Amino acid sequence: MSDQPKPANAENVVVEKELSFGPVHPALIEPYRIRLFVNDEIVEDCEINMNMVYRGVEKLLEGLPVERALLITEKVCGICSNVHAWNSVRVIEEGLKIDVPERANYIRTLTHEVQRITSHLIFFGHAFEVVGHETFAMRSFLLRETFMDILAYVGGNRVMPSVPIIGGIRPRADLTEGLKRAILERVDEFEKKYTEYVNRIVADPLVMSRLTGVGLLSKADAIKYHATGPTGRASGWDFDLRRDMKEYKSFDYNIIVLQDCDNKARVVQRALEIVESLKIIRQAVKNLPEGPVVNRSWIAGRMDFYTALLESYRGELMHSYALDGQGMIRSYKIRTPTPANLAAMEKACVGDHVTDAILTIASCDPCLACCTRAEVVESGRGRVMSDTEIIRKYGWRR
Amino acid sequence: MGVLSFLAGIIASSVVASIIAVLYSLVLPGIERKVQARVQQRIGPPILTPGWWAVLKFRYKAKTEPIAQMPGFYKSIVYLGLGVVILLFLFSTPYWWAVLGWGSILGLAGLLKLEEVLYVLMGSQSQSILSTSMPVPDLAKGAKGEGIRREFVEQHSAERALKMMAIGSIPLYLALIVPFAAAKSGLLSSVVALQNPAYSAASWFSLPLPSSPILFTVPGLLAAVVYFVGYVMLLNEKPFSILKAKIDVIEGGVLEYAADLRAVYYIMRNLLLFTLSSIFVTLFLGIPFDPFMPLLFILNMLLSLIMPVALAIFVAFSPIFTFRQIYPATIGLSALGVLAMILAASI
Amino acid sequence: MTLKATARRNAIHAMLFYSGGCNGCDIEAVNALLSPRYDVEQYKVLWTWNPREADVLVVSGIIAWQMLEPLKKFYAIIPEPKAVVAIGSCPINGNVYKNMVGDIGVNEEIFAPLESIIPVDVKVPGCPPRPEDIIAGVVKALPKILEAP
Amino acid sequence: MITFLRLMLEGAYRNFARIVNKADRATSIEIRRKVVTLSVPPLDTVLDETCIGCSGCYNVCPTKAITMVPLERPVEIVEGYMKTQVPRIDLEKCVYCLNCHDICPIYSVFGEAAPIHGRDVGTPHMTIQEILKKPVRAPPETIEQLSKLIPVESLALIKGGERK
Ligand code: SF4
Ligand code: SF4
Ligand code: SF4
Ligand code: SF4
Ligand code: SF4
Ligand code: SF4
Ligand code: SF4
Ligand code: SF4
Repeated sequence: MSDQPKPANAENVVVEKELSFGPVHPALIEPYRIRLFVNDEIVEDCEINMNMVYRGVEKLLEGLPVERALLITEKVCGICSNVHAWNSVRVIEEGLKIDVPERANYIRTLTHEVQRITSHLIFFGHAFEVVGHETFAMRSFLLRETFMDILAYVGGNRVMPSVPIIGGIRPRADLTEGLKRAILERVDEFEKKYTEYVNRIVADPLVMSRLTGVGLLSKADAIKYHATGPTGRASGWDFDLRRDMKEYKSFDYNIIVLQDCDNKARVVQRALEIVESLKIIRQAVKNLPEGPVVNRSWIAGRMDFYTALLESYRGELMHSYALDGQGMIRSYKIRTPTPANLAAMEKACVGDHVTDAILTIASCDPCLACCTRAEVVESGRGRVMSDTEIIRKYGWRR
Repeated sequence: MGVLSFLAGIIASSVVASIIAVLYSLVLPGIERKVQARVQQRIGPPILTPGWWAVLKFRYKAKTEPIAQMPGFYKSIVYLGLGVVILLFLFSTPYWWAVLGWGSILGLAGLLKLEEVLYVLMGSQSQSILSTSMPVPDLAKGAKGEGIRREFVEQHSAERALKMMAIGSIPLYLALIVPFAAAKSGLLSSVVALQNPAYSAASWFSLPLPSSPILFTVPGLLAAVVYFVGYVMLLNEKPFSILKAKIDVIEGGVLEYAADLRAVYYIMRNLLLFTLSSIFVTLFLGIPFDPFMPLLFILNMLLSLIMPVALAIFVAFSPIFTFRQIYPATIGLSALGVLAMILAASI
Repeated sequence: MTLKATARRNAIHAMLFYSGGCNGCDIEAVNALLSPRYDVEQYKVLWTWNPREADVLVVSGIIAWQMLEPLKKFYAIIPEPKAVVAIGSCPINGNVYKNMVGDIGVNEEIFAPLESIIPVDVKVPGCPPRPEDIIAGVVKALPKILEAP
Repeated sequence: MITFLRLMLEGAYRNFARIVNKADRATSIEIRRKVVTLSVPPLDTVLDETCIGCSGCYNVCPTKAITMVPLERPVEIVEGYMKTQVPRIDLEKCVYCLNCHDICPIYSVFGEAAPIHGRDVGTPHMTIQEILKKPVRAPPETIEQLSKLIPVESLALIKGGERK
């Protein structure tokens, strides 16, 4: 059945009934709604409704002094907090050509990779919860504690380390010698346990029978639906923004691309990416250049729209804004990876059992805290309004 | 006189046996959880918490009306379920062996089947807030799937229960047949007599030990394995927990039971956990739960721990199977069961 | 101590309701539940996803408008006695999303604080609170449940 | 298959040890002790040692979560400057916007680790006397901006005028 997924919109598809889950449901670790259109147990079509956590972050950011923006962008999401904070400062840094000391770049990259590992381990936890394997989920959360500790040492908080600021990093996040040693030690210790953990998973026939050959997302589909990040790479689409980021130029690592296209590939993809992240962390700590960590000689002035792209844990993240003469933000735009993956998820779960479909959705690592968008299709003129436009036109209330 | 004393005996034994069994069975989920917790490298709850205290606590919660198609019927199902499990348990105790021939494979199998049917009924009744009736605008303009029948997750779970009924319990029945086949009789009494000849003549304080347990023969061992997996299936535990999988249908039909109804459900489930392993000890080791032989029933209870503990370990290491895996697994197991049966018949 | 109170103290079923925060609190709560390092179960707190079973409703997030109705419904169907624990500064005061730093007025898209919707018994401040804070918060909600008739 | 069997056997041994002997248990006993005694300490939000009592954070907090409490015994940090008060944060009002963290001079002006932060800051590795001996790096505009927010007597310190 899973070998030949039926096309989602084909005429001959029989849909017997609809099953809907969420927004409060154990399979979804955050609010969104899945509607599965099933025939017996087989999913024929799927709709994911992500519009559950509208907070209006983009609007809130408008008119703020740019250095304050950071504090809100970081709270876009508690999994990717560092990514948002970093990318929002990258916009002005690249737009106004502010120099960032090399040491700061290293520490930013380090935090980024540390958080990538925590994020991927959440993924493992979530995926194995959905597979029903509580023990593996617990093991992965236990492994994750190592890196939560590192984040807390570096940034002062387990979830929101608030490391980057415009021109560098917050000085309290500077690495001391003791901290460097501690990180290296913990990374070594982690790697040992982690290898064991992954080997155990891959050798487990019960778990593997759930993962293999389910949730196929072909390369063509991945490209067609703009799957990004690990979801796309596990389908053989070799695309990683870290290649183009100048912050990553001085590191030596591999970009993992797998060709299997199924749930197993997406799990293994992330397992291998963690290993690469460990390499980067080691290099960042060992080769950390001396020097200042923040450049404060910048003045926020007029800036045209500038867009910064960053490879976050789930794919491409875009932040974009303009500044007026006083350095106040105009029209902030965030485009996060999960909405881009959403269509791919909807596609990938077609043709599988209901339980497998939920696993497939989980295996794309959905997390929608950041991605609620409001869109109104003005039927008269047949065009889609962005949320900024909607708010301008209709005000805050719906 | 004979009838009267028999009646008095059966009533007394039933009361004593069910009370002991219920009290004891409520310790099992705690042990189960504790074992899992240890495997997962944590401390885990105190042993009495998930069973004993939870049930007591639910008794003290305010009664609420379940959201169901027919709330009255829905409520009565769980009591019915409890009744069925208690009967099942009593049928495996010696005093009932003689009553109407129910202490036989037919009685056991019939009640087990009834128990499974109840899950289907529960599922089709319950209509919790967790799925279709969640107050979110699903059918907004432009949404997919307009006009399609919208189903509650519990109803989906009922459909799954139906499928599990058809295939899932076959291994357990096959395994059940093995000891009867070995004894060449359909009655529990002869199965026990075959293994434990000392039992029928023993006095109340003695401990008649089985001389030739079926478990230690080749077909017995095979059947025990099959029985164990069937046990997991019948209890809807991982990996066969598809009809109450937390990840999609949450708890299936029992979702809406609250307060005292939930307490009854907990008792029912835990008693089933105990009953099935007690039956295993009776059938495969020849140690029945005789309420008037303290040493014997304590031994039975202790040996009955093996199954739940094995179950806990098994559950800790297995994912949930979908029907894609369940069908082949059941077919394989059934084959094993049939093999055991053939071997047993040829002993 | 009565049997009733003992039973209630020895088995607490807690349920997490995420109403639209940033995930930070949800993940920390899940951490408290799933990470062996914290392990809520040792404190006799059993995590559940079924409102019918719950005693303590743990709410995180700012209560976005889509989550408002579900939240009220869930609260309503939890059988008495029940307690509510608000975790994170989101349900306590709306966090930065309530918009106290900008100049566009108060954000009306969110319904924080939680107190304005359902009664709150314990507040666990933090952004996000650490898992041990969350666990301690759930345990602190106990007296209310114990004293209920 | 062979690897799986090997893993099974190894796993059986290790998990047996776990079940029977509580081997490699990962639960933190420290945290357990704190939770059962209901004494989980709140995060250290203000480091009284290093704070210079300037009220910068008090003035900048958007939710008025900070109050300045007078010290029982004022401390003379450098000659001519007394620390008379330290801030206290009401965590239920705080929104963790970090404005206070960023305005705190020990951080914003001198660019060193900050003693106050809506969250934990780790360990600042300096004393206030050392900090004040360093040359001031704030540009005049910053001082101008800050002067709108902070009491006058502290401003003198930033400008570095009166310092010996
Ligand atoms: S799209 Fe998301 S991040 Fe942007 S304003 Fe809306 S809710 Fe906020
Ligand atoms: S919401 Fe925007 S960014 Fe996201 S998929 Fe649609 S068009 Fe692309
Ligand atoms: S993609 Fe997921 S993890 Fe990243 S910011 Fe969005 S919600 Fe957070
Ligand atoms: S309190 Fe902070 S961490 Fe928690 S949900 Fe709100 S913003 Fe996220
Ligand atoms: S200038 Fe003085 S008063 Fe102002 S923040 Fe700095 S130290 Fe505090
Ligand atoms: S972090 Fe809290 S105390 Fe500090 S300024 Fe913000 S609201 Fe005030
Ligand atoms: S210069 Fe002013 S606005 Fe900028 S960080 Fe320092 S105190 Fe804050
Ligand atoms: S801004 Fe810093 S130094 Fe000034 S009172 Fe606050 S904590 Fe103390």
